[in-house]
Amino acid sequence: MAHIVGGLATSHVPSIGTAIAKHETETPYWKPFFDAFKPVHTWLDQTKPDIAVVLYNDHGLNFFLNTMPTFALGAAATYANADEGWGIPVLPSFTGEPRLSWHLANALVDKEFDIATCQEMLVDHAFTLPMKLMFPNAGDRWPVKVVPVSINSIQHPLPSPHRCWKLGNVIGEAVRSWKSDAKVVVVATGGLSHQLDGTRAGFINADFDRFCLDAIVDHPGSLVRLSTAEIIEKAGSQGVELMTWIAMRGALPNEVSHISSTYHVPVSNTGGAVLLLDTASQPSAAPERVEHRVEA
Amino acid sequence: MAHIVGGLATSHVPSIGTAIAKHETETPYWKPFFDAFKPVHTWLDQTKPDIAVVLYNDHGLNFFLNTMPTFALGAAATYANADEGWGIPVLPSFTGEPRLSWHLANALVDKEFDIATCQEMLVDHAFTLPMKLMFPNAGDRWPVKVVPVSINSIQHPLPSPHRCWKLGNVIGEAVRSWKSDAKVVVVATGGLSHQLDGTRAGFINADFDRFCLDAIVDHPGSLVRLSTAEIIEKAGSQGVELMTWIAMRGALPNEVSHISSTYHVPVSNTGGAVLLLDTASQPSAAPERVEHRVEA
Amino acid sequence: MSDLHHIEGTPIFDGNAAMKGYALNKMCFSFNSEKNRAAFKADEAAYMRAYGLTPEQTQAVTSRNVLKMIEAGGNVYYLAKLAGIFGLGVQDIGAQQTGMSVTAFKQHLVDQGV
Amino acid sequence: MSDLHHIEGTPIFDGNAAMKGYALNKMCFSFNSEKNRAAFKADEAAYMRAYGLTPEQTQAVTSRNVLKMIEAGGNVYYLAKLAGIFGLGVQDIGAQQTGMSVTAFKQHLVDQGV
Ligand SMILES: [Fe+3]
Ligand SMILES: [Fe+3]
Repeated sequence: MAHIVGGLATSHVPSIGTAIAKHETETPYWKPFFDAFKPVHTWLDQTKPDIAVVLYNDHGLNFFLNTMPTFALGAAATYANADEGWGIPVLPSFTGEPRLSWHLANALVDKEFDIATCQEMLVDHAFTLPMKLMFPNAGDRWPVKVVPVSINSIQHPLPSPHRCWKLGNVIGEAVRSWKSDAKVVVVATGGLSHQLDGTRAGFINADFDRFCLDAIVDHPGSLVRLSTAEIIEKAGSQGVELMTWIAMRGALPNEVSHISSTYHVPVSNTGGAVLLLDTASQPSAAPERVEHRVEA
Repeated sequence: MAHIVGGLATSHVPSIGTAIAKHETETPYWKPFFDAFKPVHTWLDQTKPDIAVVLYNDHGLNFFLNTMPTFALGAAATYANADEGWGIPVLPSFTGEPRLSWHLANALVDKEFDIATCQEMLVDHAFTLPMKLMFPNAGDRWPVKVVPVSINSIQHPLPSPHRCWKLGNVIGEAVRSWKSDAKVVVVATGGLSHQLDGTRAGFINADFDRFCLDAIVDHPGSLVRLSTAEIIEKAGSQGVELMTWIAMRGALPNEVSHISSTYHVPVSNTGGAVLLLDTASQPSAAPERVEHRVEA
Repeated sequence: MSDLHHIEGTPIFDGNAAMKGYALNKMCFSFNSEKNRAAFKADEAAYMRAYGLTPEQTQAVTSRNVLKMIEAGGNVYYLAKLAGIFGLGVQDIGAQQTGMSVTAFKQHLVDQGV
Repeated sequence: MSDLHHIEGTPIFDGNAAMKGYALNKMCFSFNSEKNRAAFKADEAAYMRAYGLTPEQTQAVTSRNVLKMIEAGGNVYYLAKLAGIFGLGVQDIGAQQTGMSVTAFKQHLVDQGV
């Protein structure tokens, strides 16, 4: 059976792509965020996952309001990135693992998840930038196959945090029952607190973000119980991207090792956060926790 | 609050469109099927519904495998028909009732249905022909507004009959809680038994179809409990369109009046069936039941 | 309990079929447009190449063999649009798949209405 | 329990907004293509007419007023593509919506990292 080796969660703001393209990753503004991936790189080198199941939210590249699925499950052989309109570089295509996609589709529909299956699907910065952060030297040959899962974060009504948690539960069970010796990493991209629209634009809630970074490890129930309205109140209107973190955590076993976490404010308009969990039952050591704040 | 006045279920094969276009509705082959709508017209004249919520399945006009939702809820101001490739006439557009669509969307997502919302959506023969059968003299001004709901009948895994039943339950509750004095008819289109593909192509199961016509009225549980595989075995691979009937019945109260039903074999490759239920609690009279068989 | 994959003579369009059939089904979906139907009729081979059909799919389409199209991952709802271009309705393709004459196939439909 | 529709300064893109905003959002979605961005830049008014924008939406776009675009049913994810054409990033539109200077807005972001 396939094995989930760990879970990674990260922010995904488009300006990460600009920073990479403009070689600004070592500037004081960006360095702490990119440094957050050093322990991730070490862990990826050690665990060598074969497949990444990526929970993210499309921002209007592949999906428009004409057909807006609540949960969209990629089931394609390849996934291309494309022009999103704001000039960040287009990254190389990804190779899918459609056999796992269909195994997940069967499990999800069996458990009464009304997914949309997507046999052709463009993946946007929320998918591609985390991959680039994980594998900065991949060039055009990504070292993992992928299964993208997009969660509607645009058109209300949005799925509740509890529904996303259960989505993760079923994905986790299904991966673990897949007849394969593949090692799978579950990736969540999005958040933490940010708000782009309205007179509260620019809202960041560092206290809530720190609470999330702790809660997601040991007591995710305190996040799962929140309503969408509560998340928006505490984390801003785009803070709903936290749903992807909740779904990721739902796919992992209860007991995880907390390898590292970084919180860095601001990354663009966002509370920037990176968190790495390993499914090995015994924590190998105290987690590496880093906090950064951009100096004005 | 809005009121569900009744439920109508009918087959929807494309050749109905051809028969109308070629003025063949009075031929021995077609007359019994078109006659099945006489009690429906009488009932529509009496009840005068304002809105039709139509449960159907798209056959590859609006949805392709690139994004195939399990449940697609129309939320558009208008819905156009279009060229489906096999030459049946394109019918006039329909006026939506997006306020009801969004009320349904909110209720469904709240009850953990992971619908796709569709703010632009072409409706195919499975939607348009039943409307034409209900309102043959409508011209280009349909007398009802519409909310289309398409159920995936193409790409396995399909939603189970039980899931479709629960979909209907939530739609029914939501309509009844909608602040409006609108009268709503719930329409199901599809089935009954037929199979277009494979060496069993042409399979029709009249016994099972007759069982469905009875069961859907008084003991829908016996259909709801079937697996998708059991439906395909009994009703053919396209017999899964029975899901739309199950969802329709789920939206009605337990107690209904059975106004009329017709079974007519074959309509093209299909066991042709029309059924009308009224939600008035007391049956007004014994239902009108008609059976026809095309003579060779 | 019926098993979805062992119903006599009944193909199931599941993930395995979908993985094989995407190019063929995508081509068929394009036939919702009259312009595309005309382009296919004008040069079948070029049209199939443009959609990247596999050799097996190309052969099945060229030989008008519906069972082979299904074996190559085609879904009957999309294939029906292709069949329409060839002037074949659902009873023609039913006859072809069952090895009956069209007259016999139609009689078979009628005979089941008992 | 928070109420989705009473969070200070926070628009919710729900069905009501969607019903108002479809034309505007559809236009913005088209800006994933360079060709469409160029066509918009070449003749804004014609481009907006082609997408059937309402007078309120047209006025909001013409005046580059993001809050008015949102009021007219625009969703910020799609509007960001339009803002990009005007050379405005998320911090520029944040500043505009909050009535701050861009410098003050950026400082506000930094100040929250405590
Ligand atoms: Fe985002
Ligand atoms: Fe059908």
